[in-house]
Parts: sequence; structure tokens; C-alpha cells
Amino acid sequence: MDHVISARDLRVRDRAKTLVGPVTFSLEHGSTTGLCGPSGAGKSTVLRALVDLLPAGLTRDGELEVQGRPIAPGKGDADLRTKVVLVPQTPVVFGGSILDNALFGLRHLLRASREVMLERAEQALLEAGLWQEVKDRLGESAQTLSAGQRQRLCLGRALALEPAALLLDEPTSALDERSRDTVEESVAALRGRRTVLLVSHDPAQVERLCDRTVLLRPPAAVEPLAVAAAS
Amino acid sequence: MDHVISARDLRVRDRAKTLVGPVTFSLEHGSTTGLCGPSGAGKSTVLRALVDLLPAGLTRDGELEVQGRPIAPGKGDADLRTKVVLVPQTPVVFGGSILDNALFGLRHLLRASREVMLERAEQALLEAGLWQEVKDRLGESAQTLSAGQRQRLCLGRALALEPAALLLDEPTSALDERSRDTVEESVAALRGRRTVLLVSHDPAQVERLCDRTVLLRPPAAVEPLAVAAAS
Amino acid sequence: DTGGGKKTLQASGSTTVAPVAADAAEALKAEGLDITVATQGGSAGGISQLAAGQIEVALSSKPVSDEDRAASPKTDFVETQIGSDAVGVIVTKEVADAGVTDLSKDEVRGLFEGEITNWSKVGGPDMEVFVYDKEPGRGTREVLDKFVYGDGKPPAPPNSPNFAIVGGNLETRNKLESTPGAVGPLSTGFVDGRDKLAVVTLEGIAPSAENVANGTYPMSRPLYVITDGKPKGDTKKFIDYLLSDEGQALLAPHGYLTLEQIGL
Amino acid sequence: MTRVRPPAAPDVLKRPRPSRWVWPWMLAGAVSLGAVLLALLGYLGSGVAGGEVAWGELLTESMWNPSGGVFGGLAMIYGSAVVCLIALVLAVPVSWAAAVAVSEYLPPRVAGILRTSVELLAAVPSIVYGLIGIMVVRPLIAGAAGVPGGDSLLAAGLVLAVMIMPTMVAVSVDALAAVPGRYREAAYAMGLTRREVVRSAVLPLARSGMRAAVLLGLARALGEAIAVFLVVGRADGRLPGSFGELLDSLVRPGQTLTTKLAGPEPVLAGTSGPWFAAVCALGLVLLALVALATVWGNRGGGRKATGGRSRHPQAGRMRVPLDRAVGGLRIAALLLPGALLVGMLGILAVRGSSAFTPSFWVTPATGAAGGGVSDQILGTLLLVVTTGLISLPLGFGAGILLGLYAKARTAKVLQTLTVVVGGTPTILLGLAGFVIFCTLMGWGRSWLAGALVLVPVVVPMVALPTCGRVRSMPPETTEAALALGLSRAQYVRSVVVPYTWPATLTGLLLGLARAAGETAPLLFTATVFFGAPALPDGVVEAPVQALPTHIFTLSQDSGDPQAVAQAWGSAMVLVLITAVLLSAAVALRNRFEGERWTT
Ligand SMILES: Nc1ncnc2c1ncn2[C@@H]1O[C@H](COP(=O)(O)OP(=O)(O)OP(=O)(O)O)[C@@H](O)[C@H]1O
Ligand SMILES: Nc1ncnc2c1ncn2[C@@H]1O[C@H](COP(=O)(O)OP(=O)(O)OP(=O)(O)O)[C@@H](O)[C@H]1O
Ligand SMILES: [Mg+2]
Ligand SMILES: [Mg+2]
Repeated sequence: MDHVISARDLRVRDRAKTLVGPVTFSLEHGSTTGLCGPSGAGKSTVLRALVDLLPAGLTRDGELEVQGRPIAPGKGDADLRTKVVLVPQTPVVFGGSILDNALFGLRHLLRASREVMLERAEQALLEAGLWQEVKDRLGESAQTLSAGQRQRLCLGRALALEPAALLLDEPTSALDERSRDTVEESVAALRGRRTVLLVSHDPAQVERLCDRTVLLRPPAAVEPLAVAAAS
Repeated sequence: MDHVISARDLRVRDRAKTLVGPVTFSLEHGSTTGLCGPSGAGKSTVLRALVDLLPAGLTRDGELEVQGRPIAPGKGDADLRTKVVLVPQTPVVFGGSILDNALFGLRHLLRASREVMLERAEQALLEAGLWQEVKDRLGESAQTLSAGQRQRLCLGRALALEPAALLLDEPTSALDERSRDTVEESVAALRGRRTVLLVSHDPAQVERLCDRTVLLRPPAAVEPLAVAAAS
Repeated sequence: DTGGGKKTLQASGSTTVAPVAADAAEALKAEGLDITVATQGGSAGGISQLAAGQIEVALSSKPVSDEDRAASPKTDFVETQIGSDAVGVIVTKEVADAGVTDLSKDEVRGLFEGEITNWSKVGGPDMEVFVYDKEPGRGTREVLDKFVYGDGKPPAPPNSPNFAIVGGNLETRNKLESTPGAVGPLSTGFVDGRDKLAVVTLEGIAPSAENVANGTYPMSRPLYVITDGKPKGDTKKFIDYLLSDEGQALLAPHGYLTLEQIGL
Repeated sequence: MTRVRPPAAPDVLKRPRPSRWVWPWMLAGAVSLGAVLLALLGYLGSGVAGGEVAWGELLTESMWNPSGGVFGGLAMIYGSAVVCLIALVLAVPVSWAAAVAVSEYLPPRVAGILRTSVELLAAVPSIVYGLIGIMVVRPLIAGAAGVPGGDSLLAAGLVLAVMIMPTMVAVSVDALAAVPGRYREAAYAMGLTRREVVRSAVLPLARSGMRAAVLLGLARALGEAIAVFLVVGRADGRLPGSFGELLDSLVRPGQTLTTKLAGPEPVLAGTSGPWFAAVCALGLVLLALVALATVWGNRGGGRKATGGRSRHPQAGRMRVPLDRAVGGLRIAALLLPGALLVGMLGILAVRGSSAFTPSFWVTPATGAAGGGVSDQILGTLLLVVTTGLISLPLGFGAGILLGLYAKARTAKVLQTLTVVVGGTPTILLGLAGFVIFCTLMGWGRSWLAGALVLVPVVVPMVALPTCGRVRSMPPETTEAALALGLSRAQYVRSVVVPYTWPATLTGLLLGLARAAGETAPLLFTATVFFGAPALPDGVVEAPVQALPTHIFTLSQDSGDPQAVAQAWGSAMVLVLITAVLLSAAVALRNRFEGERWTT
């Protein structure tokens, strides 16, 4: 089968204490999977583990394969993370303008003329539902954006990279219904082309977008693997 | 009438450009009011203006009264902000342990023995739906909390202050349903005793909690004052 | 002294004399005499502090000048010589071996004013001269100036790329040793037993103890302790010790000549 | 849910921990800086007023000949500029690269050790740098450029580069450590390589702190005397006329403003008259140069987040190899300070082996060069601790005031003044201190005067990093604290102070390390070479003995080999003591830094 990411007995520890897992799942190419669980269950931690970006002090064990290549803990590299892009839960805007932020990843990863990049960034911001609001103020500092706008900016600049897999950590938590619908449409449009792992605390959203759901329960008592069919 | 906060023609500008307003509303003592509008409409900016904490570069005009006392722009002080406490949209945890954070406001505002303070902090974390998760790790660094846990911590430490008015900026955006329900119960329990202004992008939540709603539309074209009865 | 309580005796001045004074102070500690030794501002600093009444004993490697006396007419400077320091014009072994073993006053002037830039001009090898002069205010420098210019004023340092200023004696020795073709003034005690350096005779006279004693060697500097008025009390005890045999024995390890050696 | 709460709402009028002391405290910090500057300017100004100064000649004439009445400072200005330029051009890239390596490349444990080691380098007294310059740098230049001796502007620049590197690395590492991890996470998560993450996500946020590092380095470079002294050649009046001569002048002896001022002339020149006036005027020129350099170094500090960046990074075909290469270079940059540390400690340990006999530490000196150095150790500790106790609150307060309240323009002015104080040659501090404490106030030599004179050395080193850290504080943090009803004072006390504390400690460490090795100001105000009691029995008439002045005096004129051994042994002791103090403070700092603040 065509598994973009597969994790077996993935577990994250803080010294002796197990924070998350063990959890086993695999993401098929082109599928959209929901990752659910109460606050503090370890959803964000799992996403970080998948791209090997755990905060200092936490260690992962269990097996992890990305596009068939095993990833040893601490050995994840830029190559892995261009294939699997994580959009963290807390939106981070960098110094510089809104445009700088929209181009943040592209500029480093895409060898193309500025026009092509601008076009791609515009397209991505459109998909993230932000373009209309910022198109007249692309040169302003990104620090002036509202929380929801930041969230969409972060999503947009990741979408622009067109990675094989996208890990979205509550991408619509700060959005109103209209923006949320725009984002959901864009995510839905990825189905079949890109693999998506979506963390969400909104069951309705998971219902709307995901093929399957992985449920994460807090402490050590995690359900080994709870897969519920959806959609 | 007993207006805790009243704003008339409140407007926030970025040099010449009007970012928000003019908006006119007043919050009756003991009421819960919703502040709604699409992302980027200026909800957070309005809350900041109410406690005179606008970011550098933004100016407010229009009249603002808190408990009958007019607040000139730039003249808001700690006294104002102990009566009207804002819980910002982005949760910030300070250095130190979880307990340090829970006591952060109390320690500076309440002259009381440590026991009283601890009791109040525990009660507030219970109301914010966080106590169960953290009661065994109060001494750990607050930096290790998950996003939803941080949000509840920030809410809790504000609740502990028992201010006359609470301005909540999307207090449940990162929470799962259960935690959200706990928070909503606590907010509902404030009705009649404390004044609450609640920013939320979830119409159902506004419906459940608020007596009235102030609607904020983006750019200059703000509806003068749209009040919809609810509950 | 205002009398009554025991007071610490303060001595300050030249870094040349300070180690000797410190050794003497150590010996006198056993006899219940407290002496502090400091080195602020060198000889000149010591003299001006003595004039200001801040210390009781000035340590100096040069005599009190007329300007000093004129500047503080109320102070009765009394110099007591405790030893002497022969200053040599030092060249590298290489230059000396090639024939530069004696320099005349004019040759020394030519070297230090940057007119003679090659050792071949004074009978040495074909090699560039590199001049190290001591910084102003150093006793050594004043001795050299006195030899070359007498009471006249020395000119500005030469605008030559092969000219540099040095400070302490250790630094001077180190730099002379590590620079080919170097020449500089230095206490001869610092050259004893160094096989990379040589002392030249001046106008044919070597810096031996007798030549210093009988005054024929032109470059020596007396080492003084200076007091305001005739030494008395603790001050006298201190100075007497320096003049005693035990006190004089302290000079040799630091490379200086005792009074006996120079025949005083 | 039952609510059983004491009904008492917070009573604002009776706030616990009102922390109102923060205002006088911050003010005292700022005032102390101003007072030092005023004292300096007063000292120099009155000197200038005591004789006619031909400013035109001073600034355009290259010859300096006091006995001939010619006072031209141009060649010294040239020397200072060249030496500092060489030092900065060499030290800035290496230090920044090494700092990035420590902060972003190495595992935390290794990084921590390296960081402490680098800070230890800052504790080596400058006279040791100078002696090592004589032993190593001069022959190098003599050989490479084919000049005799090797005393030269270039040698001075090299020694300075080495000297300022630890300061710059330590302060830069600190600035980098203050960048919240979420910025790195966000950038890595988009597939950026380490090099790209550093360039695009980390450096922009660390910039203000890293700039403060350079300013501190510059201040130290301009103000350092003794080390430069031993290798620059101190030849007056040499100014190149053509490009060829300019290149040649680099490998030839020269003079800088600082070495002139730190030499014997300020003492020889008396206390008034044209010579002294000219010397004081040179002091003013030096202060003005430090100010100019600071303003220049700060230019463009205004275009922070908002302005478009001038050059956009471009994706390259060779991203990954480039990343490796740059990473390799950065780690290699660490080798330089690393090798220096090892080499320097090696030389110190061999030459100063007497420091390893315990009796050397606990017995007092006998005579000039016998016995141990226990009195000197006690004296140094007394001076350093007193200086630290006075400087820490003052520098901390001033730094916070600067970072928090000064408007952009005022901040620049104040920051410049701070650097000027930091860049003042310490001999001037010593002389001004001597005039103020010993002449005007009638104190004798006293340990307190010594500590007070060292305070201006430390205060800027504390204030600048503190200010840089305050500036990098996320605005959300401020909002969150004030929104909870904290008063401004409480906010400063409970949010700003803990946030900046690690940077402050780094500054304090570096400042005290530097103060511990200072000689010039102490010679005039506080120390004697021999004969002071182990601990002073008074305040104003109570001199002490200290290690740096002990080393200085012994390394001057004594032909006694035992004196030389004693000097090296004392230097080793000084480094070891500083190392111990450093480790204690570093442990403290790491505890605070462990809790990085995030939003
Ligand atoms: N660095 C760390 N050290 C120790 N514990 C940690 C660390 N990071 C996270 N945790 C703990 O691990 C658990 C999972 O955190 P995580 O952020 O993954 O939760 P989450 O499922 O994303 O929650 P939320 O919905 O609130 O974002 C939480 O209890 C958190 O406190
Ligand atoms: N400092 C500032 N300078 C200029 N514009 C600003 C500044 N702060 C906010 N804005 C702009 O003002 C508008 C309102 O921002 P605000 O944060 O109040 O929105 P919001 O209603 O809270 O949105 P969200 O639901 O996304 O949080 C946005 O368009 C934002 O970009
Ligand atoms: Mg999370
Ligand atoms: Mg908002």
C-alpha cells in the first residue's frame, strides 16, 4: 500500500514518564485523517514527533516511516520536513512584512522567479481565505495582523509549499465561520492529491473533512488504536 | 442605570486609517455580552481599547467610561485594569511553575495569606476546567502545558481575581467540548454578579451565554450598533 | 606624625625601587613596623605625593629636579641614595659580534634620532637598526637623554618605521632579544647572563662597578628614597635598614648595584 | 458547583508587593551613568580649561612632542581607528559564527560547557593577553611581514580581536538564547535547513542583542590599554601619506589615543598647563570617537520589523551542501576561541605553576616576591564583590530604564552614553577618581574608592545586555501582565526583571571579570604593592593589595626570576578565582534560563 507516513507504537516520553502513546497509525496517500482527543491528550506532541521536532527533553520511541524511509529519533532533516510540513498550533509570524511571511518558506525552497513565487503566494493566501484582507497591505508588518489573520497566514505559507503531507494543528481554531469554510474547502480540495493529518477539537469539522479518525486519550491509558470510519 | 463600561463612538485609528469603529455600547452590571464579527473585524482591538492597552501606534478616540469614571486615552491605569480584567486571545504563560502562573495576578493584587490565595487559585482552576489535569504537577514549568491547557490557565488566573468586569477574548478557541462546557458553566455562573464581555466566533456559544450581542463588521463600514437579543 | 597611636608608614613611587622597599618592609614587620609600598605614578608620582603630604617616603630612580623644588617650595626634599643602577646601551649579540662593541655619544644620538638606520654605518653588519626607546618619565630614559643632550631638551621621536617605545625592564629585555638589529637603553643588571644581548661601551668606557663608582661611566642612575626633611622616627628606621648590610643585600637579586659596589 | 469564596475583591489601594522601589532604583541607575560621565567630563574639561588647547592642531597635526610644545593627535586618532577596525573586522564574524554554533548547533550540554569556557576567557587579565601577544603575535607579524620586532598596529588589532571575542560571543549567545523556541519550530516545520532557520527566523530576533554585543566589544577595544600597550609600539607621529604607506603602517609601530592616555604622560604632565590640557583634550577626543562609533554602529537600528528587507534569500540548488558547509564553518569558528582558551590556560598553567601549591593561596606575601598571595586574593575578592554589589543594581536599573521607557531617539542617546562610559580608558577613571576621592574628598587610598572607580567599568557591561533583552521582550507578555491589573512597578518587578535576569547576569560576569583584571584605576586609588593588612581596618584610609596590581608591578622592573614566577602564579590564581565565581553565577543563570518564556 501507499503509506506516506506510518507510525508503529509511537510513544513520547519525558524522562521516565510517558506523555503520549503508544499509538499506531498510517496515513494513506491522498487521504485526510483526523487526530482527536481532549486538550492535553498529546495531539500536538504526536505531530511534532512525526517531523522530529520534539522540544528538548522529550524523547520518542517506536517506529516511524515517511514515504517508506525509516526516521530514527533525532535524525529528521530538512528533506523530511519539506515532504511533511507541520503548521503548529500557535501561529508564529516572523519579523518583516506580511508578504515576507507569505513567501517565508517559498523563498528558501522554490527556485523560481519572483513573479512565480508571488503568484503562488497569492494563490495560497486565497486558499487560506486571507488574500482579500491583506492584498492592499502586503508591505505592512505582519505583527499587526489579528489572531485569526495570523492563523490563516501560517496556513497559507505552508499550503504554498505544496508538500506531500500536511500536518494541521487546529488550523481553524481562531476563525469565524466564513473563513473556516474557506479553509475547509481548500483542505477538502487536497484530497486525493495530498495527505493531510488534521488535529481538531470540533467533531463536526472532522466529520466534514476526514476519511478516518485517530483518537488520542490522555495519560498512559491511551487506546491502542482507535480508528473510526467517517465521511 | 448601572453601566460598568460604556463606550460611545469608540474608534481606533492607525494614524489616519480607522481600524475599528465607531462603535457604541454599554455593558450593564451583571450582564454577559457577546462581541462578534469576522476575523480581523477589530474585536481584540476593541477589548484592548477598553482597558487602554492598545499597541504602540494605535490611538483611540470617542468616549469611554468605566464605572462612571471617564477614561481618557492613554490614562488608563492599574486601577482600571483591576476592575476590568482582560484575558487576551493569545495565552501567555510567565516563567516559573504552573502554580506561580495561577497565583500571578493574585500575588500582586490580593493582600491575603498564602492559604487563602492557594484556595482561591484552586477554585479558579477548577472553574477553568484545568485543576484535574494539573493538580499533581503544580510545581512543573508552565512552559510544558499544551495550548488548550495554557488557555485555561490564563482564564483561571483572571477568574481568581474576581474583577467587576471580565473581557474574554475567545476563551475556548483551543478547547475540546468537555473543557469548553466547564468554562461555559463558570462564565454562566458569573451572570448577575460580574459583567462579562465575550468575544467568540462560535454563534452557538454566544447564543448559550450572552444576553445581548454587539456585532462588529470589518473596515470602516461598521454597523453603528447592532444589538441582538439572545437567550 | 601627629604622635600618639602607631601609624602606618607610607612609601610610594618608582617600580624600580618598590620591590627592594617591599623586601625591607617585610624584614621590618618583625620589629613591629608597618610600612605600605605602592607604585602609583612612578618616580614623578612619588615625588609629587610626598610634596602633597600624602606619603612619608618617596621612592625614586631619579634625583629631585629643580622644577619639582620650584613647584613645591614648602617641601624640604632630602634624598638618600640607597644604591645605583647602571644603564647600558644594549644591542643584540649578532650586531656586537659583527663589530659594534663601542659607540660614541654622536653615534648614540644618531641611532636614537633615526639618522643612522643601518648598522654598517657604525662598523656593524649590513642590517637595519630598530630602536627601542623607553617611555618618557622612566629613569632609564632620562639617563640616556642626559648622556646625549646634557641639559638640553631632547627632540621629538624620529618619524622612522623602525622605532618603538617600551615600558618596564622585562618588556624591554624581551623585545630587544626578539628583534634583530635592536638597540635600546636598559639596566645592565638585566643583561647579565643573557646570551642574545650585549652591552656596548660608551666612548670606550664599560659600565663596571668601578667606572660607575668613579663617575667615568656616563649612564648610571642613583636609586633614592626621598623624605620631607631629615628622616626621623620610623622613617629613619626604615632608611637605616636599607643602608645596613642586610638592606643592601636586597639590591643584588633585582639587578642593582649596592652602595659598596659603587664606592659610596 | 458551589462557590465559596471570600467576597473580598482585590483592594487596589493596599496592593501587596507594590514594588514602588523600582522607580528610584531605575533612576539611580540612570543617574549613576550620568554622574560618571559628568565626573569624567568635569575632570577632562577642567584640565582643558587649565591651559590653552589648539584644537585645530590637535586634530590635524600628526606630531606629538611635549618638550617642543607640539601637540598633534591625528596619528593617534588614525591608530585608534585602524586598531579598532582590525579588531572588529576580525572578531565580529568569528564571534557571531561561534555564538550561533553554541546556541543553534551544539547539544545543550556541550554548548553550556563551551559557553562557560568562553566567558572564562573574558576573565583572563588583560596584561596576560598582552604578554601572550608579545610571545606569539609579534613574532608572527615579524615573520609574515618581514619587519623587525613586530610591534605594530596590526599586532594590537589582533590582540584586541582576541580580547573582545569572549565578550561578544557571550553576549551574542545570550541574545540567541532569548529567541523563543516557537520561532525555530515554525521555521523548521516548513522544511528549512538549519542555516536558513538561523538566518530567517532566529537572527532577526536576536539582532538587537547581538548589536549590543558588538557595542560592548567596541567599547572594550577602544578602552583597552595594557594589552595594546605591550604590542602596539607606541611610536608617536606616524601617519601614512599614500596607499602603499598605509599598508606598510599596519605592520609598523604606531600609537593609539588610549595607549597615549594610559602611558606615563597624564602623570608627567602635572595638573595644569598646556601639556596636561592637551592630554585632557585627547581624552575628550577619545570619548567623542567612542560616541561617534556607537552612533555609526547603531545606524539602521530603526528599520526593524516593518521595513522591507533589502536582500531576500534565494533558494539555491545547493541548499543541503550549503547548509553543511555553513554549519561546518560555524563550528570551526568555535575552534578559534577554543584553541585560544586551551593555549592561554596552557601557558598560564606552565608558567604559573606555583598557583597549584595550596600554600601559595593561604600564606601572605613576604617581601616583594616571596611567600604566597593570600592578602592579594582577599583584597581582590573584597574589591570585586563590592564593585559587583554596587554595579549590579545600578546597571540593571539603568538597562531596564533604557530598554523600557526611553523613546527611540532618547534610547540611542542614552545607549551611546553608556558605551562611552564603557569605552573610557580606565586610567582616566583612575585619575578622575583620584582627584575626586583622594584630593577633593580627602580620602587616602581606600578599597572603597577602588571599588567605586571600578563601578563604571561594570555598569555599562550590565546595562547594555539588559537593555537589549528588554527590547526583545514579546509585546504579548507585557499585555498579559498589565491586563491582569499589575501596576507598572509590579510589572517591572515580576515580569521584566525575571525576563532579563539571565542577560544581566552574563553582563555582570563579563564586567566583573574585566574589573578583576583592571590595574590602572586601582593603582591610583586603592591598592598598595606591599604592607596593607589582609583585610582593611577602615573605610577611607584603608588600602588593600590586589592581584592585578601585584602582577603589574612585578612584571615591570624586577630582574628577580622569582618575581616573574610570582607574577605568573598570581595571574593563574586570578583566573582560577574568576573561574570559580563564574561557575557559581553560571549555574544561577542556567536555572533562570531554563524557563524560557513563551506565548
Ligand atoms: N516539554 C514538555 N515536557 C513535559 N510535558 C510536556 C511537554 N510538552 C507537553 N507536555 C505535556 O504533554 C501533554 C500533551 O501536550 P500536547 O501539547 O501534545 O497536548 P494537545 O493534545 O495538543 O492539547 P491541546 O488540545 O490543548 O493543544 C500535556 O499534558 C502537556 O502538559
Ligand atoms: N498595531 C496595529 N497596526 C495596524 N493595524 C492593526 C494593528 N493591530 C491590529 N490591526 C488591524 O486591525 C484589524 C483588527 O484586528 P483585531 O486583532 O482587533 O481583529 P479581531 O477582530 O480580533 O480578529 P480575530 O478574530 O482574527 O482575532 C486587523 O485588520 C488588523 O490587521
Ligand atoms: Mg495542542
Ligand atoms: Mg482577535
